[in-house]
Amino acid sequence: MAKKKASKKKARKQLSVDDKKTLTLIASTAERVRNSIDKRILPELKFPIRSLSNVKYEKKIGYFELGKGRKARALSVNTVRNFAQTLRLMAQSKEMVENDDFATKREAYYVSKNWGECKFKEQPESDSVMDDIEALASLEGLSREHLRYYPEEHGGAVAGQLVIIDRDKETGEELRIDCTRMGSGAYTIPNSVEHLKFETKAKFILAIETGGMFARLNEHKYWRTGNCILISMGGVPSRAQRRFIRRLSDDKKLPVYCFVDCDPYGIANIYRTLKVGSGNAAHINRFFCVPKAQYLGVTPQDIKDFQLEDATHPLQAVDVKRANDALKNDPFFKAHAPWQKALRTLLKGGVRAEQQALAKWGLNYVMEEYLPAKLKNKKSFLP
Amino acid sequence: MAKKKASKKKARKQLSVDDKKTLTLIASTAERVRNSIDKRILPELKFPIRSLSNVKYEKKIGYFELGKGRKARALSVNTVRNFAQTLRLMAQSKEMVENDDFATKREAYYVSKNWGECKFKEQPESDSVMDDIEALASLEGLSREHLRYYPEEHGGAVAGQLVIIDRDKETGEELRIDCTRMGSGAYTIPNSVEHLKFETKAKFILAIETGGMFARLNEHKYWRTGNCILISMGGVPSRAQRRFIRRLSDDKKLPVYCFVDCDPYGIANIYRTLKVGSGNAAHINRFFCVPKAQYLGVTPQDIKDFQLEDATHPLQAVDVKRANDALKNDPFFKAHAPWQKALRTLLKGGVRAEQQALAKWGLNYVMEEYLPAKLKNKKSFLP
Amino acid sequence: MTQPSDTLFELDDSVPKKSSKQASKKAPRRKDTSASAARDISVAEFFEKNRHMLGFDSPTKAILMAVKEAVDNALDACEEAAILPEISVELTQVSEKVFRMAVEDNGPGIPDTQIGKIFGKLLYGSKFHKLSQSRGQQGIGISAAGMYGKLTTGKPVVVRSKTKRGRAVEAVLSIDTLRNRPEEHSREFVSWEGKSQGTRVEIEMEASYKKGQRSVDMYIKQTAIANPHLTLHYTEPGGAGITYERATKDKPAQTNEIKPHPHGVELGRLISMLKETGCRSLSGFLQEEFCRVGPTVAKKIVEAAGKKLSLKSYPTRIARDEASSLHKAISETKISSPPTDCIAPIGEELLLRGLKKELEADFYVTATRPASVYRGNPFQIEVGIAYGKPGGVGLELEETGRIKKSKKVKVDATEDLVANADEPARLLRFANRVPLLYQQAGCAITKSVVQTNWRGYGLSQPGGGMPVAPMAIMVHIASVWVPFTSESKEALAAYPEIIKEVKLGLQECGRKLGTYIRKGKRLKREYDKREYIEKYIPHIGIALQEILDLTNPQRDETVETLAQVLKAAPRSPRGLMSEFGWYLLFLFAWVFFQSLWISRLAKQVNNLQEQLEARGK
Amino acid sequence: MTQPSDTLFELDDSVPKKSSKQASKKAPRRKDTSASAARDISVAEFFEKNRHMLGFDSPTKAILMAVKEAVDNALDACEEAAILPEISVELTQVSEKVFRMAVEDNGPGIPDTQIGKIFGKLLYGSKFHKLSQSRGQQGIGISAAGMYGKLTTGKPVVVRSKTKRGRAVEAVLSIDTLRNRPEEHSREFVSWEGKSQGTRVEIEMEASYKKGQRSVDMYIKQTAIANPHLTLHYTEPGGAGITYERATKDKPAQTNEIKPHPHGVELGRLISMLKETGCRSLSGFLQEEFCRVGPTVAKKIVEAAGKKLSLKSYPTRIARDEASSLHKAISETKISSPPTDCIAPIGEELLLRGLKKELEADFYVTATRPASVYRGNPFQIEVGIAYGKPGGVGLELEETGRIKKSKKVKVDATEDLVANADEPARLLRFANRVPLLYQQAGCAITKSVVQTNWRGYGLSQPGGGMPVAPMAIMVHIASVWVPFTSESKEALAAYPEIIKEVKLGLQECGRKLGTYIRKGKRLKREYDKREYIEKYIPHIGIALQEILDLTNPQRDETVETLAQVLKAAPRSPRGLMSEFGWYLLFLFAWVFFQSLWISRLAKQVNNLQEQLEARGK
Repeated sequence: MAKKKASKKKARKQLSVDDKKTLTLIASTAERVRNSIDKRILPELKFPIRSLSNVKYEKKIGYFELGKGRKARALSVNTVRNFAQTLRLMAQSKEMVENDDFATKREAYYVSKNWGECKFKEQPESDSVMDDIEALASLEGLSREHLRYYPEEHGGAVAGQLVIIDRDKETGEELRIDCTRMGSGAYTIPNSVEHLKFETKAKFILAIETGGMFARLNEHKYWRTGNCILISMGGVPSRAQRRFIRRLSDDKKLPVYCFVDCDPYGIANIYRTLKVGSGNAAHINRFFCVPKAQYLGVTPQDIKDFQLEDATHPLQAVDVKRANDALKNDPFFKAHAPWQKALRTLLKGGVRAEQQALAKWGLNYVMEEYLPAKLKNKKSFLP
Repeated sequence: MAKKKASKKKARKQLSVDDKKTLTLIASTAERVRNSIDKRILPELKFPIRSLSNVKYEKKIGYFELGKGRKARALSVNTVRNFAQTLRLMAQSKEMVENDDFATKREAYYVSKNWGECKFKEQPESDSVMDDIEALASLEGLSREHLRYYPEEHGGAVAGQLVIIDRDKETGEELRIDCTRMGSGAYTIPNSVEHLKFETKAKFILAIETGGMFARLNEHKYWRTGNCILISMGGVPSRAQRRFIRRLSDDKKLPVYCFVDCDPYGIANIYRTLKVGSGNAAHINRFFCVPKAQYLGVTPQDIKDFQLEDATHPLQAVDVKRANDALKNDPFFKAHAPWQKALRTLLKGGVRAEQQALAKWGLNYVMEEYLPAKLKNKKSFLP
Repeated sequence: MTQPSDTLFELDDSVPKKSSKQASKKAPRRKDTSASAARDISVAEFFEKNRHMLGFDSPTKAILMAVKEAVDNALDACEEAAILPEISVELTQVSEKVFRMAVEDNGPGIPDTQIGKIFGKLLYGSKFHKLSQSRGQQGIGISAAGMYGKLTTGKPVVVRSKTKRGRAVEAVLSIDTLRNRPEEHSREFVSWEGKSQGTRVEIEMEASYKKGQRSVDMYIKQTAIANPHLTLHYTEPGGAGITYERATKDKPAQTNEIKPHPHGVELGRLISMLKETGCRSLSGFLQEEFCRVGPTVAKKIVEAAGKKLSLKSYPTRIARDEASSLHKAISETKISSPPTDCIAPIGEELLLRGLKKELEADFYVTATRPASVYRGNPFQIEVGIAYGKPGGVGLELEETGRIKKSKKVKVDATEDLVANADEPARLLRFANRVPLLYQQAGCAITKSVVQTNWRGYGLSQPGGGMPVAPMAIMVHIASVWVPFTSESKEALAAYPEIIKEVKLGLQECGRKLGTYIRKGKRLKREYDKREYIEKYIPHIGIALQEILDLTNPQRDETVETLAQVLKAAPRSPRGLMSEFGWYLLFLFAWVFFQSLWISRLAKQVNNLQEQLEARGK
Repeated sequence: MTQPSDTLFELDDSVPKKSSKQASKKAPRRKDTSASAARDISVAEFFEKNRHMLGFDSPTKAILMAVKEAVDNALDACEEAAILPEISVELTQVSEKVFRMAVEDNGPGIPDTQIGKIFGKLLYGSKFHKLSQSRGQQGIGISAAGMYGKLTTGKPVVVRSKTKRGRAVEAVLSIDTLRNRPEEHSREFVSWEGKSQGTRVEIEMEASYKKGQRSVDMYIKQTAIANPHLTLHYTEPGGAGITYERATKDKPAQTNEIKPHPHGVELGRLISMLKETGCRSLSGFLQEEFCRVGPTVAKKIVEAAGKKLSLKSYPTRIARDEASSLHKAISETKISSPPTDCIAPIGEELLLRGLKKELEADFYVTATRPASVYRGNPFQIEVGIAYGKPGGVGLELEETGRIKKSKKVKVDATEDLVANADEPARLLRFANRVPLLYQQAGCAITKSVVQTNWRGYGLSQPGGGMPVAPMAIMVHIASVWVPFTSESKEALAAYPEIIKEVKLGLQECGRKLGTYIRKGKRLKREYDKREYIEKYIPHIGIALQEILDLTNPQRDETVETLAQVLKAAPRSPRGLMSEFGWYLLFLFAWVFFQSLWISRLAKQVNNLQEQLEARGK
C-alpha cells in the first residue's frame, strides 16, 4: 500500500550527498543479508552497543563518544520479528529519501500498522528498532534525520541578532528570516535543521532554560543590548534544538552560554545534555552535542554572590541523588574539577535556586545587573 | 526594594485605554478598603465565585460565562494573610502597568520573597490569589494580561497565509512578520498578544493538536494549497494560543477548524477548552475562548469512513470516565445533539484514533486525501 | 465392673484406676504394656504433658504465669476476708536458668487441712461451682505453677501460712501427678515474726526474666491500676524494690453469689439439675435453683410448658421430652435480668485515680457500663482512656481567655504505658481486675476496639485497625464467669453481648475524648490566627501606601486603626459563618429539634406500654 | 484430712469430694453455700463449662468435631486390630437446629465393660500413657461429643457394638458430668444383621450444616486422601451418598510402642520416674525405662553424673541433688535417636495415589522425610504437592519433539481442592492422618510454608506469605505424640525441629515442582517462537524486495531459502549464547567442578573421622 502511494509522488529532482550516502547504507545492508541467505548462512546485523559501558569521554573531543563495542544480532527464532521490522523500517527510509519526505517517530509507528503481523504493538517497540538503525547509521556519519525519521517535538523559540536562510521547498525560493524582526514573538526551530544557513553579527548564543525568562529578555530586546542570539530550550533541549545550536555555533564560531536553574536537573540534565550529550545515546552525540557550550549560571556561587538565599527551595531527595550520581558516575563531571567543587557547594548548601529567583531583586534585575555582571567576568562560568 | 528599583525605570510615554482602566480598578479597590477602615468597619473584597456552580452556557454566546455569584472576603483573622497578599499583588500590578513591564506567574511568586512574613510559601498560593484578582478584573472587562501577569508557557507555532504586525518596543518601529516566509520553521506566539495586528487572505485557521502533524503540513506547505493559517497547539491550548486564535478569527472573520485526536482528551479537553473555555475559569472565557471554532476531525465517524480501525488503541478507563463525564455533566456537550451522538459512537466503538493514525495509508494521505475530503463536506464537522 | 477392693488403698483423693489386675502402689504403670488397656488419665498428667495449654510454654511466660496465679489468689483471699490487701512479690535469680518467686500476702491464711489440696491438686478450688466474681475460677493455676516448678527444677513448693488464731505453719509439698494429689514432704510449725496473718508461697522454676510489654513488671504495674485498694511491693531479680501505694482505702464492694439465670441454662444442664435437686415440686425447683423466678414466673413457665407438667410435678421424675418442653417454655417466658450485686466493678472514680497514678497523660476519661448478661451470666464492662503525651497539644486557655503554651512535663519513656503519637494505641485488658498480657489479637476486647470507629473522635485509624494516637485504652470485664478462650486465661471469647458492651463503653469514652481533641485543636487554631494579625496587618498598610501613594504617617494610622478594629471583633461573623456554615447551623438545629421530638415520643410509647401491661395483670 | 467414710459410697469412678459434712448422694451440691468451701472439680464439669476449649464453640464446628472424633476412633480401632477399615458417616437433619450423626465401622467392636467409660467419661483411653502413633491421644474427644449432644438436646448417645465372638449390644448412655462417669440408661442385646463385628455411634446435637473449606465434607474428603486404605461412605443431610473407595489394600505398617527417650525427659519427670520404678539399680532403671540405653550408655551416664551415684545406686533413694546431676549427665551424653518403627508414615507412593485420586492437577510430587525427634518424641513429616489446573500450561511435547496443545479436562469447581492461579495455594494439614481444618494461621505447618522461599521454584509469593499458584500443598506429621496447641487438636505447636523438617520436605517437593514449572515455561516459549518464524520471514522478503528492487520470484526464493536455513538450525548458537551466555556457561562449569571437589573432600573428612572414632573405642 505504502509502495503504491509512493509511486504517485513526483520524483525528486536531485539527491544530496548525504542522501546518497543514506541510500548506499540501506542497500548495502540489505545486500549483505541477501548474500548471506543465498550462501545458506543465517544472516546477522551488527549494531553498536548503546550503553554507558560502551561510552568514552575525552575533554579534547568534548562529548560522549561511542566505543568500539558491537553486538551482532543473528537471525533466529528469537530475533526474527525484530529482524523483519528493522529491514522494513529501512525500506521505508529508502522510500522517504527518494521522495524527499519524512516521518515522525509516531508516524513511523502508524505506518507499520499496514504491515500485518509484523506491525509494532506499541511505539516503544518502533522507537527501539529505530534507535538501533540510527546507531548503525551513525557509524557512517549519518543521523536519524538523514534517514528521514524526525522527532515529534519542535525546536523551541529563537530571537535576536540572527538571519536564518531557508528555502521554500515547493518553489525553491530562498527565504531570509530575520530574528530581530519577530516583535514580541519568535522563530520556531523546525524539527530538522540540516538545510538551514545562517547570517549573524552576534557575539554569543544565550541558551535559556525557561520560556518565561526568554520572554522577558526578548520583550526587553536584551539581544540588542547584549548583541546576542536568544534560544529558549524549555527544559532538556530537544534534538532539533541541540542540532540547531550546534550548527549555528559551528558555522559562525559563536560561543554558547547556558543560563539555567541552579539545581541538579538544570546542571546534570539540561546543561550536560546540551554540551556533551547523553551516555545512552552516545551514537548521536557527534551530531547533537554542543562542545562549545559554557555554563553561565545560575551557579551555586551565584546564590551567595547575588544573595538569593531566601528565594531558594530545599533540595529534594531526588536532587541529592542526581547530584551524587553526577559526582560519582558521570565522566563529564568527573573530568572537570570546577564542576566537582560546584556540585559539592550545591549539596552543602542544600538548596536550589531558579533563574526566576533573581526577580526577588526586581523583575529586570536579571538584565540590568545579573547578566552584565556575569558577562564581565567570564571566569565565573563553569566549563 | 521593588519600589526603589521601579523608580530607576524610565517613565512610560503614554498609557493605553486598557492600562488606564486597570489602574483605576486597582486604585478604587484600595480606596474602598481604606475608607472602610477609616469608618472602623472591617473591609471586605468581593470576588466572583469561580466554580462550575456559578457558570452558564448559552449556545448563542458560545462560551461558558460567569454567573452572578459573588463571595465576599471580609478581613478577619482567617483571611488577613490572603487579604494582605491580594493587595500587595495589586500594588505590584500597578507598578508594572506604570512601567510597561510584566511578570510571569513564577516571577510574581519570587517577587513576593521580598515581602517578609507575607511572602508566598508555594507558587499555588500566589496562583490562587492571582486567580481571584483576575476574576475581580474580569468584571471590568480586564484580563490577567492587562494586570501584567503573563503565563509561563509560550504560544505554540504559526505558519501560513498570515502577516503579523508587531512593533519594536524599544524603537517603536513597526515589524511585519510574514508567516509564509518561515521556511520549515515557524513563528512562535508570544505570551501576550493584545498588541498584535494581522493581515491575511487565508480562508480559515487550522488548529492542530500535535507538533508532528503541524511539521508535516508546514513542510509540505499545505497552507498554500489549502489557503489557510496553521497553528500548532501541542495539547490543550495555552492562554496565549487561545487569545491569539480568538483575536485573529475575530479581527479577520475567519472560521477556525480544529484538527485533533479522536479521543475524549482531544474532544473534551483540547477542543472544548479552545471553543468554550473551561468551567472553573469561566471568568476568563470571554477573552480566551474561540466560539467560532468547529471540530474538523478526527471524528468517531472518520474511524469508519477512513478505515482506521486497525490503527486504533483501546479506550482506557480514564478515557471512558472522561467521555461519560462529558455526556452527563458538561453543559456544552449536553447542548449539542451531534456531540452526544459522536461521544456515544466513540464509547460504543471502544477505541481511540490519533491524527497520525492516518499515516497508515501513507505519510501524506492526510494532505492528499483526508483534509480535502473533509473540507469538501463541512457538514461532517462537529459543532 | 466395680473393684471395691481397690478403694481401700485410697486416701480422700481420686486415684486413677486400672482395668488390669496389677495393684502395686509403688509403680502402678510399670509392666502394664497390654496395648489395648484403656485407662483413666489423671488430670495432672494430662496438663503436665500439655502444659502449654496452661500458659507454661516458654521460660519467659512461665514466670509471669506463676506470679499472676499467686497474686490473683492472694487478692481473692484478701477480698473474701474483707482485708485491705498488701502483697509483696519477690523474684530472685538462683542460677542461670532458674528463678525463685516468693509472693506474700496479709490475707486470712489457709487452714491447715486445705494447704495441701490448694497447692498440690489440679481442679480443686472454691470458685468453680459458684457464680460469683473472683480472679481465679478453675482451681488449676497455682497448683500448675508448682507442678511446672517441680518438673523443671525438681524442687517442691514452700508454703507458709498463718491464720488469725492459729500458729504459723510451713509446708513443703509437690503434686503427685499420677494421682493428682498433694505429696507433703514436710510440715512444721514455725515462728513468723511481725505477721499476724497471711500466706507466703515460694516456687523455684526454670525461667527467663525480661522487661517489656508482656513482662512481670508490666503485670505488676497493670495490677496496681486495676486494684487501687492494693499496696504492692515488687522486687525484681537483683534489683531494688518498688512499691505501688494504694490509692484508696475503700475495699471493693462485697459481691454476692448468685444462682444461675434460667435463660442461660441449656437443655442438658436443666435435665441434670432436675435430677440432682432436693426440691419436691417443679414450682419449688424453679424458684430455688434459679434466680429471678418467683411464684408468678414459675407459674407462667409451667403453664407454657404444656399439659403434662404441673406446678407440683416431682422434678426427678420429669422425662426428657417434658424437660425439653420446659426448656422451651423457659426460653419463651419473659424473666428479669439477673441481679447485678454479684459483680463489683472498679468504678469510674477509682479507675480514674488508678490511671492518673500510673499513666502520665493530658486527658483521662473512664466509663463504667451498666451490668449486662451473656448466656445467663451477668457481667459489667469498664473502659478507661488516657490520651496525650504531657505537653502534646501544648496549649491551654487562661481564665481571662488568653491562650498560652503549657509547661512540658518530663516523661520517663521506659515506664510509659501511653503509646507514641505515631504508634497504635496501647491496649490494657483486664478480667476481674487481672491484667491479660498475652493473645491480644484473639481477644474479644481487641475485636471491639478495632470495630469501633475512632475516626469519628478525631483519631486516625489506618486500615480499620487499632487507632493510632498517643493513647492507652483500658478495658475491664467483671463477671461471675469470664469466658476465657483457654485455660491459660489470656483472651476473652467473642460473645456478641460482650463485644457490644465493650463498644458502647469505648464509644462513651470516645465521645468525651473527641470533644477534648477538638477543643485542643481549636485552641491551637485560635492561637495561630492571632499571631497572623500581628504578622500581616503591616503588609496591608504597605500595599495601600503603594497603590494610593500614602505618606508614612497616613499608612501607620491606617494600620493602627485596622489592628484595633480587627482585635475588637476577632471573628467576623462572615469569617466564622460562610454561607455554608449557616446551612450547617440550620441543619444541626433541625437535628437537635428532631431528637427532642423523638425522645418525647419514645417516652410516650413507653408510658403507654407500661399502662397496658399493668392492666393486663 | 482423710475421710475414709466417704469412700464407701464410691463406685470405681472418681467422685468429687466435699469438705462439708453433707453427704446426700442425690444432691451433693445443694445447700453447700459456705463461700469459702473449696472443693474438687470434676474434669467433665470443667470442660462442660469450657466446651469451646474442646472445639465445641459453634454449631457449625460442633458437628465437624463430633464426626472427626468418631471417625478417628473408628480408624484407630481398625488399625489396632489390623482390619482394613470401612466406615460410613451419615448425617440426618432432625429439626431446624438439630442433627443426628451416625458413624459405623467394621472394627473389632468394644468389650462390654469398656463401652460406658469410652463414651461416658472424659480423660479415659488407651492412648494417653503410650508413646505410639494414633489419632486420638487424650481420651477426651468422643465423650466430649456425647456430652455436647446431651447438653444441647438432652438426648443420650446410642452405641451399638459387636465383637467377633460376642453378641451385638446396644447401649444408651450419657456422661454424669458432676462425677465424670458414665450413666447407662439402657443396655440390651440386639441382632445386627450382616455385621460380623463393628461399632456404631449415634449422637444427636444442636448443629448447623454448611459446605466449604472447613466443613464435614472437606474433612471426609481429606481423610480419604490421608488414608488410602480406607473405604468411606458419606451421606450428607438429606443428600445422596458418596463413596470414597480405597486406593490400596495394604494396611499401614503396624507401629510399636516405645519407651521415652532420655533426652526428652525433664528433671521433675526423671525424679518421679526414679521414685515410681520397680528397678533396683540405677543401671537397670536407665536401661529398662528408656529407649536407646544399653549397658555402655548407662555406664557413661552414671560416670558423668559424679561420684555420689553408681550403677548400683537404688533408684528410689536417689536424692534431688543427685537426680539433678543425673539429669545433667543424661543431657551431656551422646545417645542415638529413638527408634522410628513407632511411627508409620503414609509413604510417598500411597500419598501420591491418594492425591491423584482426589485432586485433579497437572503435576504431583510427594516426599516422605526420614524420621526425626522433638523433645524426645520421634516424628516424621510427609509433604505432597498437586500443581496446575488441568490444561493450565496447556502444551505438551510429542515424542518426535513437536510441541502440541494438550486437551482441556473439565474440572468440577465445587469439588476442587487446588487453588485458582491467582489465589494463595490451598494448604491441607494432617496429623497422624487426621485432617486439621481450623486454626490454620496459628499452626507450625503454616509457618513452615510461609517461611519457605517459593520464588526459587518459579512461583510468586506476595508479601512473603503463602505462595500464589494453582496448587494444593499437603503436609502430614506422624508422631507418637503430636504437640497440639489446644485440646481441640487444630494446630501444631511451633517446635523448631518440626518446622525444620516440614521446610525440608517442602523444599524437596518444591525443587521438583520448580523443574516441572521451568520445563512447562520452556515448552511454551519454544512453541511461541516457532510460530514466529512462519509469521515474520515473509516480511524480511518484502523489505529486501523494496530495498533491492527484487522481482517477485527472486523475493519468494529468498524467503524459501531463509525458512529452510532457519528451521534446520532452530537455535543459532549466538542466539542462545550471547557473549553473556558464554560467561554463564563457564561459571556453571566452574561451580560444578568445585562441588565435585567439595564432595570428594567431605568424604575424605568423613572417612578420617570414622577411622579416628574406631580407634578411640
